[in-house]
Formats: sequence, C-alpha cells, structure tokens
Amino acid sequence: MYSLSWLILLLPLTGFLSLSWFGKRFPKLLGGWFACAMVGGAFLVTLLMLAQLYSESPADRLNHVQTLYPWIVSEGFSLNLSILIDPLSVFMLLIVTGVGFLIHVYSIGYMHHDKEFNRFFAYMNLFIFAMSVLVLAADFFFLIVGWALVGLASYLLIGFWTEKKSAVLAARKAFVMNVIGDVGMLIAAFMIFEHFGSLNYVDVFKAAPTAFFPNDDSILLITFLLLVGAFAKSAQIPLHTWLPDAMEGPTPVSALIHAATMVTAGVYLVARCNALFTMAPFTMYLIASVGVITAIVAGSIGMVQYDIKRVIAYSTMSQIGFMFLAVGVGVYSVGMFHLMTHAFFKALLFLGAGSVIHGMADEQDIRKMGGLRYAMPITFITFLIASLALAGFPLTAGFFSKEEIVMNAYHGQYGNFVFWGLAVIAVGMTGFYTFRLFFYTFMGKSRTPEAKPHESPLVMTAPLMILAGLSLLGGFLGPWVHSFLSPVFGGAVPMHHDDAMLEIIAVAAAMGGIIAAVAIYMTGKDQLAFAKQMLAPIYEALYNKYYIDEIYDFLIVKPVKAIGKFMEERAEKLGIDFSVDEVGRQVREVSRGISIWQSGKVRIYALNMVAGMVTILLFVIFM
Amino acid sequence: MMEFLDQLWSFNLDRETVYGLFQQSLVFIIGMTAILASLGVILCASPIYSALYLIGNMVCLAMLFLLFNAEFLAVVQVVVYAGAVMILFLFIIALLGSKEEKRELSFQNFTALSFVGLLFGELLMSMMVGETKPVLGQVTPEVVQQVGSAKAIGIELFSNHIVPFELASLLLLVAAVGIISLAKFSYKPLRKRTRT
Amino acid sequence: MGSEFVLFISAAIFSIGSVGFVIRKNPLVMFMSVELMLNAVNFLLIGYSSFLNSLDGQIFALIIMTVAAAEVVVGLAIILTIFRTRHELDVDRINTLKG
Amino acid sequence: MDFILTGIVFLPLIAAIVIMMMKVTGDNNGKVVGIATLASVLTFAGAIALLVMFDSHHHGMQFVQSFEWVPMLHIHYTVGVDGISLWLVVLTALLGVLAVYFSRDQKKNLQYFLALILLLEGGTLGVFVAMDSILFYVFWELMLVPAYFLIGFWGEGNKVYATTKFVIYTLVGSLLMLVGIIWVTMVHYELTHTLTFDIPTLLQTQMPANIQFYMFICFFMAFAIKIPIFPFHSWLPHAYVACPIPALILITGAMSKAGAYGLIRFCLPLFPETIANWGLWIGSAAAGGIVYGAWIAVAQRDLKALVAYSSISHLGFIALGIFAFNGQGVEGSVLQMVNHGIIASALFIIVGILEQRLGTRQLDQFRGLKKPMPVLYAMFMLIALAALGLPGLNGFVGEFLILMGVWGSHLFAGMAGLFVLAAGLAIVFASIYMLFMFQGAMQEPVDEKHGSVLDLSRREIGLLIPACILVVMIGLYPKGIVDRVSPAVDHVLHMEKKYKSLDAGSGHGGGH
Repeated sequence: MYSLSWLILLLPLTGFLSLSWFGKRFPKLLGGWFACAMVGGAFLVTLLMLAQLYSESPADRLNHVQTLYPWIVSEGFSLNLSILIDPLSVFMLLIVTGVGFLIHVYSIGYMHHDKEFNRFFAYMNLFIFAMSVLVLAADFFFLIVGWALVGLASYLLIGFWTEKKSAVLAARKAFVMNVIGDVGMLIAAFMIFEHFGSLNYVDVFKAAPTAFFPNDDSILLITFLLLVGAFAKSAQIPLHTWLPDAMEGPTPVSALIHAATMVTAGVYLVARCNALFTMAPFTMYLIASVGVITAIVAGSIGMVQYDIKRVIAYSTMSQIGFMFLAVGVGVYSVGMFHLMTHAFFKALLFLGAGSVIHGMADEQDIRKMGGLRYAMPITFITFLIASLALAGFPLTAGFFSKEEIVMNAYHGQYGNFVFWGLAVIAVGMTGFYTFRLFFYTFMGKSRTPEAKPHESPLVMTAPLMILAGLSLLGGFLGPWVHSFLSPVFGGAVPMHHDDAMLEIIAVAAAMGGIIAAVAIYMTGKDQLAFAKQMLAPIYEALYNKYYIDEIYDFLIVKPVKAIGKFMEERAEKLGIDFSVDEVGRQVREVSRGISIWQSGKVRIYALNMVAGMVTILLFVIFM
Repeated sequence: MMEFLDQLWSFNLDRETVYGLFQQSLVFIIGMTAILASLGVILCASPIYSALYLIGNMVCLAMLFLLFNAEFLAVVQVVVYAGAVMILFLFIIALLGSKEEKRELSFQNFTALSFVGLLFGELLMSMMVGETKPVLGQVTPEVVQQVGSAKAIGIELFSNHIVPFELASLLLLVAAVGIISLAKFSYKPLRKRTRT
Repeated sequence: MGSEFVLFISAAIFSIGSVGFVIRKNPLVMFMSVELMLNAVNFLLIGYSSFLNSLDGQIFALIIMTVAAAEVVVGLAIILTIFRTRHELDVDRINTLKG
Repeated sequence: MDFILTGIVFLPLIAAIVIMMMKVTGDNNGKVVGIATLASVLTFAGAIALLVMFDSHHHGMQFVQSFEWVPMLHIHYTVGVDGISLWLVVLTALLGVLAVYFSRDQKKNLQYFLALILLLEGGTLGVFVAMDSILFYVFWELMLVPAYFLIGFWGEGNKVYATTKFVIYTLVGSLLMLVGIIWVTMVHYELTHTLTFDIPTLLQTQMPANIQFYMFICFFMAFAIKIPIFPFHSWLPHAYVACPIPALILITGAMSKAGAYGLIRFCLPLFPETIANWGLWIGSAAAGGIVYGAWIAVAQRDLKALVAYSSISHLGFIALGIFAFNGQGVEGSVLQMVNHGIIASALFIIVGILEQRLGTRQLDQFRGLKKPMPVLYAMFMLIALAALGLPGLNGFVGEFLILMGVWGSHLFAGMAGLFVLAAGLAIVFASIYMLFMFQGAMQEPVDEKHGSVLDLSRREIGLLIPACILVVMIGLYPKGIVDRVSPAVDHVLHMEKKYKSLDAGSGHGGGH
C-alpha cells in the first residue's frame, strides 16, 4: 500500500503540468475543479496512508522508505529518488492536502473573475506538489529540493498579479530571502554528509546520538545552518521581512502558503531533525529565544497595522514564533499540534479576510471597513470563531495548543521563566490585535457608506464553515496528535503539567488582550486617540515595523548595489581591464621605441648590416 | 718582396724568375690601379665619373683574371660587365640626369667609415691566419692550357655544376619577367597619396 | 707576393664598396658600389681557383656575374620606376618603410 | 564505426568550405542555409549515434581512429572520446544546430557567416575528440579563427577592440600551451626514447617535480584564459557583448568549455603534485571569480552584459569543481559544463529575440512583456530558474555536486568552508540578478509602444524547446549523464604513471 504514496506527489504534479500546458484549452471552471480534484485525491491517498500506518504497531510505523529510481551515483556518494512515510510526514501531509483542498475550493469562488484563472490553479497545484516533496523527502537533498520548490511556488503566487509592481517586488524579496535559507541548508547538508557519509534521514538520525557529544562544534554548526533555512522559510527574525510583503499575492495564497503550510515548514524541519537538535541544546535555546522574540515583535507590530492581511501576516509570524518556542523547549509534538490548529484557524482567518476583501471589492484597509456583520453573516461568524481560536479563548482549538506551549515554556526541558513571561505577553498581544481587527472590520458602523458589501457564494463559505468547525473542535485532537507522533520523537509524550497558577495567568493574559481591545475600540474614539498620543514614539516605531526594512536597506541592499557598481567601474574597468590593456599598450610603446631602427633609410639598414658583419667576424676571429 | 730583392741582389736571374717577377709586379700595379679606380667610384660627386671609374676598375680586374689563368672569365668580365652592364648604367644616368652630390661628414658617415675600417682590419687579419692546409684540385694550369680555358669551364659547368647553372638561367628569366612587369604598368605619382 | 696580395686587393675593394654603399645617397652610385663588392669577391674566387688548381671558383664567379647582371637590371628598373613616381633619387627620402 | 568521430568533426568543416566556395547572388541564400542546416543536423545525428553506441562502463577512449599524419615527427591523426568529452561533443553538436538555425536572420553576408559558424563548430568538436596533442593544438587554434571574424565582422559596438583583445589574449595562452605540449613530449622522450604526441600515452608520464610547476603554468594559462578563470576574464565581457548572438551560442556554450575540458584532460593527470601545492590558490581565484562575476552582474542593466558576467560566475563554479580534485567536484564540473552550455546559450537566444523585437537590450527600456509574449514568459522563466540554480532543475545538480566536492576536497582543507560560503553568496546574487532580469523584462504593466510585440514564432520556440526539455530532464535524472562521466573521471584522477622519472624515487625503470 505504501507504494501508492507516489500518487501524493503525482496527482498535484499532473494538475500542474496539464493546467500549465493546456491551461488555455481548459474551460474556466473545469480547470479549477480539476485542480481541486487532484489535491483532494492526494488527500484521500494520504488518508489511505494514515489507515495503513494504523494497521501497524506504533514502533513499526517508522522509516517506510519508497524508492523510485537512483537519482545520482558519484564517487562515494549516491542518492535515490525516494520518499519517507512515517507518522510525522503523514500528519503534515494531512494538513497540507486537507487544508490545501479546502483553500482550492475556496479559490474557485475567490479567483472567479481573474483572467488567468487556470494559471493560478496550476501554481497552486505546483505548491501542493512542492510541499509534498518537502514533507515526503527521505533525505536532506530532496528536502532542499522541496524547500526550494515551495519557495518557487510561493514566489510565483505572490507575484501572481504580474502587472502589480508591489507584488513583483514582494515576490522577488521573498524568493531571495528564501534562497539565503536554501544556501544555509545546502551547507548543512554538506556537513551532514561529511559526518555521516549519507544524506538519508534513516541513516543520519540513527547515527546522530552516537556521532556527536552534545554541543559539539559541528553539530551546533549543522543545526544552526539548518535553522537559517528554517528561519528564512518561517519568517523568523531576522529573516522575516518578506512575509508581510508577501501579502501582495491573492488571499487564498496567503491562507495556504503564508499561514497554513509553507511558513510552518521550519517547525516541521526542526521536528523532523529532532534527533540532531536534541544533540545541540544551545541551538534549542536559540530556537526558543528567536521564537519567543518573534512572537513578541510580530505581535507588537500587528497591533498597529491597518491592512487587514498584514495584521494577519504579523499574527502568523507571531504564532510561528510560538511553534518555534514549543519545539525549542523540546516538546516537538506540541509544536506540531499548534501547527495543526494554527493551520485551521489561520487559514480560516485569511479566508475570512479574503471573503471580506472580495465583498468589499478589493479593499484591504480596515479603517474603511466596519459594520460588516450584517452584510456578511457567515463570514462574520466564522471570523469570530477564528479570532477566538487565535486569541486562545478557552475550549477553542488555539486555547489548547497555546496553553500547552505556554505551560511548556516554563516546565519543558529547556523552558524557563523568561520564555514563559514573554510568551504570556505575546498571548496578551494576540488577544488584542485579533479583536482590534475584528472590531474594526465587523462591528460599529460602515465607514465607507458607498461600498456595497455582499456575502460570498457558497463555494467560498463552505470551506469557511468546515474550517470553523475544525477551529472550534480541533483542540480536542491534542492527545491523539501526541500519541500518534510520539514514535517519531523517540516515544516521548509531553507530560501534562498541572500548574493551575500558570494556566490562569495565561488565560487571563489572553482575556486581558481581548478586553483591552474592547475597551479601546468598542467604547468610542477618544481612548484610541489618547492611547496613540500617550505612546506616540512607540506607536511610530511599531507602525514602521521597527524600521527593520529601512535598516536592511541601508545595511545590506544599498551596500551590495554600491559595491556592485564600484566593482564594475573600479575593479573591472580600471583594475583588471585596464591592466590587461596596459600590458598591450606597453608592448606597443616598446615596439614603437624599437621601431626607430626601422627608419626606412636604406643606408642605415646597410650600415646595420655592416655592423652585423663586423660583429660576426669579430666573433669568428676571436672566439 | 725580400725574396725578389734577394734574387735581384744575387743577379741570379733566369727566364722563369724574370717571368715570375714580371707577373708579380704586374699583379701589384694592376691591383693598385683597381683599388684606386674603386676609390674613384665612391669619391666622385657625379655619377657619370663614378661609372667611368667603375669601368676602369673592371678592366683592371679583367686583366688580373688573365694573370690568374682565367681567360674566359676575363673576356666575360669585359664583354658583359664593362660592356653591357655599364652601358646600361650610362643609359640610366643619361636618362635621369646626373646630379652632383654634396659630400658631408655626418655622424652617420663617420660611423660607417669606422665600421668599415674595422671590417677592413678584420679582413686583413684573415691574412695572418697563416698556412692552412690547401685542398688541391686536379685542374692545374697545364691541363687548362691543353684544353683551353673556355672549354674547361664548359665541361665543368655542364657536368658538375649543371643545377646552379640551370638555376642561374631561371634567375635571368625571372629578372626578365620582373622588368617587363615593372615597365608595363604606369604608376600614379606617390606624392599625392597622403600618409596615414 | 701570393695569396696575401690577392686577399689584400679583394678586401680593399670590398671595403671601399661597402663604404660607398653606406655613404652615398645616389642609388646609382650605391649600385656601383655593390658591383664593386661583387667584383672583389669574384677576384678572390678566381685567384684562389688558380692557387688551388680547381675550376670551382671560376664557375662560382661566373654564376655571381649572372646574378649581378640580373640584379643590376632589376635594380635599375626599380630605380627608374621610383624616379617616375617621385621625381627624385635621394634614398634618404624614400623611406615609406619607416616604422 | 571508426570513422564516426572523423565524420562528426569534418562534416561541418567540409560544409564550411563548400559554403565559402559557393557563388551566391543577391538574397538567394536558400541553398547555403540548406547545406549548413543539413551539415549541422547530420553532425548532431552522428553525435546522438555516438551517445547510443557509447559503452558507459569503459573508462578509456572509444571509437578511436588513428593514422599517421606527419611520420617524421610521429604526429598522428588520432581521435577518440571518453565519458568526459562525449557529453561535450553532444552539446557542441546540439548548439551547432541551434546556432545555424538562429543565424538565418543574419542579414549581412549570411553565406560567410554560416561558413564561419560551421568552422567554429568543427574546430570545437575537434578539440573535444583530438587524442594527439598536436592535433588538439591545431583544432584549438582553429576555433579561434572563426571566432575572430565572427566578432570582428558581424559584431556590434566596440567590436574590433573586443575581438583583438579576445584573440591576442587567447593566443598568448595557447602559444604557452604549445610550449607545454612540446615540453611534455620531450620529457617523455627523455624517459622512454620514443617520440610520441599521443595524449593517453603522454598522460602516463610522470613529470619531474622541479619543472612541473612551469609546465603546469604553460598549460594552465591557456585553459584559464579560455574558460576564463578570474582574473583572466577581462576579454569575456567585451567579446560577449560585441558578439552576434548565433556565434555567441557556440562561443559561450561550447568554446568556453574547451578550456575546462583541457584542464581535466591535461592538467589534472599530468601535474597532480603541482595542483596539490597550488590548488588552493587557484581555488581561491575561482571562488573569487564566482562572487565577483555575480556581484557585477547585479549592477548590470544591459541584458547581454548581465548574462556575460553571470557566465563568469558560473564558469568559476566549473573551475572550482575541477580543482577540488575529487570525484564529485570533477563530475559536477563536467555536468555543469553541459548545464552552462544549455542555459547560457538559451539565455543569449532569449536576449537575442528580445533585441530583435524591441531594438534594445537595456533593461530600463522595456517591461511587462508577459502580456504580449506569454510563451516567451514561460520559457524565460524556466531558463532563468535553471540559471539561478533552482533545485530540481539542472543548474542545481551541477552546483550541488561541485560544492559537495569542494567541501570534501583535501586540497581546500580549511578554506573549503569559505569557498562554499562564497559560492552560496553567489547563488543568492544569482537569484537577485536573474529575477531582476526576468521580472524587469517580463513583469509589471507593459509599455504602450511594446503592447503589440509579437510572441515567439514556431521557429523560435523550436530554438528554445531543446533547452527547456534538457533543463528539466537533467534535473530529474542526472544519473544518465554522471554514470558515463564517472569512470573516465575516476581514471583521470587516479592515473597510473607508467613512465617515471628518476627523481621520482620509485625505481629506475622507464626504458633506458
């Protein structure tokens, strides 16, 4: 049965190829449904794999490697094109294909008016394919391949509207940032090959515990380089600036790639390589620190943005920060659990935002919205559910996963008080910005009366409702997730820590955030102006995203361009080129000097001849 | 010289000795004349005199050839060289007009003179090499006397040196063709061409 | 009064010829100087041909004469052509080959 | 099938001569184009036949044909291929077809243009198959002649300067190589008292340690200039910018590979000790060139110059892989030669098409061509992605192998990390300039005046399709190529020295 797993790759690939080659000949809606069917098929095959895994005992569920063909054989190095089926990859694939399927369906409604409908679905299928490669890869090489291919799909989809300059620039930024990550992973792969003589997960992870001492230099370097890739893909500080810009793409793209699946690949990577990361506790602290800092920074920026999608984007960064915090403190399956619930409610949030944007005729500024609860009831309800789940309202999906993270930030293997405190603050911020957004959008009165918002068609709202159901109930899957994934993480199931005090504080923080949002945005404008005035400098910094884009521009982009220009004009033209030309010129000068002898006067030639004769004769006589 | 004076002193003069004496003094006199004539060639300002001196030089050399048993070449020298070639020279001089040349002792000429002086010195040094071991041939003057100079040369030329001889004829042919092609085409004056 | 004197005369005429070739500006006279040099060599060949009882020297002299004749004829034709195009005969001013 | 290599090499040469001799009046070039196309297609068919008949398990020369050429000096006409040259022959033959196909639009003097293109193709093929060092040298110089005229007559801009610089610079190197060839032969002669120019025999000679360095320099300079390795690259931007596109397909795709091929063929087996001593420095130069070329490419606005500088960067990868001096590095280099041949030529074709349509190559003069040219958009994207080394396409495979070789190289120990880091930086830059080029040309709203530019014609699609297919194919299944290369590379890297010099210490054998 595992041999069927190739279908997971094959189906989206077929969709991509046929839609991109024959895209114009497909009738419009057929293309969309075809793409959906491909992803749905992949989802079904994944379910099949799940069933297959369940038919085996937990210990046997690991390391089912399927090989298609040998990909390269070089001196002392060989690679097969093969995929790995184990609980982690199936779990991740369920999210990718499941949520992906819903978003595909949603896109049929959302992209209905677009001229390049089929191209969009081709790219979406490409993404699903690439993500499947990433998840299913059985070795680091194909991990990198998938890693870069999702970057490509993300690039294509961010820049889908090629006539929009900001989208084009955002796409390039995303791609380049991701290439930095790819290079990091590439070097990590070399180091892994150097130490293990293989790139296969199975070999490497088996050998890892004995190959290194904890905190060896090389294992630290390997894990750090892997992290460069993970951080770039998951938009963690300092490689995060592409994600907010990536919101220039169509909204379903943001939901699928930049919320539910691709950006969480970094978390997946850490979880996948847990055998390596366990050997490097320092790196684990780094992961947790970066995660929690990103959670705070992104959350704080998200509190003051006005673009509906950017708010959610910063929220995504912040939530991924939580996931990194979770895997960083050593509870991998908690991170994966949050990854799953986050996929549900964040996809829902984005799709809801898309529905709003769709209904508002492509308006994205929340200051121009308001009062949409009457015009768009389904969107309103589902958006509310998503917001509650994101804010961690008790008994929603987000509550369970986030509560476990905050708890483990203190009690986990590498947890400590600082992580916990920062996490709680981030939780509070989450509640605040989520409901700020919600209130701005749906409550109050409409700020642009001329707009005629309307509810989206069923093809868009149906996925919303399904996701809403998952966001409400997904939290109860927690124990199942932990037990299902435990073989991958060495049989460990995260302990449940009964620490009512911490739990109450965390919930209180979330509630506090929500209440603060209510206090500021539901009770009139005065408080808002007052708060802005009081905190003006902080507000400015937050509004401008801590000026990180500007700093990067000043520190990296401009110097790179300047040095490039400098090298072209100085080093190339005046240095190398000039010196080569100068050699030629000097040769010419010397020959011009010698050419005095070539006077053109016969008598001097004759004289030279005589002189030559004399010399030769002298030589003959005296030697 | 000493030998000659010795013999003169002892009055031991027989026919051979006198004949040898006479021949040697002839060589000496004619050789000196030839050198003087050649000096005349290069020192005369007007080419016409140079040409005349050259004729003189050639005739002198032809006489020397006679003294060295090369009658055929002497005749050739006079007929071809002093005759035909020099006539050619004179024609050209007549055609182009003989313009007198200023004599000057420029740095270049001084260098030339010193170099040539050196060369002359070196050539004279070759006289001091002394006795070398000569490889004597079979063609003694007596043999030549028997068959005659022209015939001996002819035999030699057509037997042992046939290839150079044929090549020489080829050379003359090429020269003839060259001259014809030079004479055939008219040239535009070079002056009008601008130098680049 | 044997081979030394022949050598001396030949060397003298040869040197004089080369001096003439270098210091004279008239191409005709330069040619005559070349003839002088050739004759000097001819004389040497013939003299030694007589001393060594061999006809080879004479043969060589004969061929040199042929070469000289050809050379003179071509050379004079060239001088004539140059004169036709430039209307002067100063070799110092015929320096198109100047580098 | 002994004659197949001779056929492959001489078919273009003969066709070139025939074309030059033909009398063409007016614009009636049909017959000329026909002959040229026929010759190049037949050559390509021959190369494919070669590929099919090639025995991939054999490391030595195959399809060898040999007869005496200059008996007095024991110079032979010997041709043969092994796994390294096989792919280069196929690549050159393919590019030859493309170049002839693309040159039809040449307005000026098409007859001679085609003849020179074929001459260039024949010369390059000759270099790849020659197994006699003098024959190798002859073909090496034969490559230069048509390149000189192609750039000098049909070029653009500062063409005379460019072509003169190119030829003189290259000639300096190749004359040194001639010295090297003779020197190697003499060393061999001293050891064995047999005079031979046969490359496989010469390669088995151990060069005396004290002169090895100078001999190495002789060969290395020729190849380093031809590739070119930084800092000997200064002819490249001028020549590439001036060169007409059809010729550029062959020059960049095939001719620049001759240098790298020479390094593998001569330098690696002949001078392992010198490379062990100096490989680090050469590697540094190559790594520097990788970053340097990429960095300058970032600042370019002229499409042709951009691709030219990116070529410097990619060729640096090839050189770096060769001097890693291990299996992965060299195999990766051979693979990357093929890849670069495909990608760079396709990029230049695209630049040529854009220039034909728009009359300019400056990036700021046009944008948004996706709308009028959707087919070009798709193909351009694929090629650009391959060029920036997207995993899954061919460019990445080569770079991966090379960098893996560099990482594990004994010669670079200590510096390997730095080299890989430099290469990584160049990969990041590659994504910047390639996307800059691709997006700058194809995306954003289109300008009014370019709104109705024609999309690719069938013929132009035909030009780009092979590259597109190969880019994906090699990316998906590089084993097909690497399997044929690796026995030969293994042989080159572990060449047995039959003829040892005395000061090598091991035994006083070697025919006295």
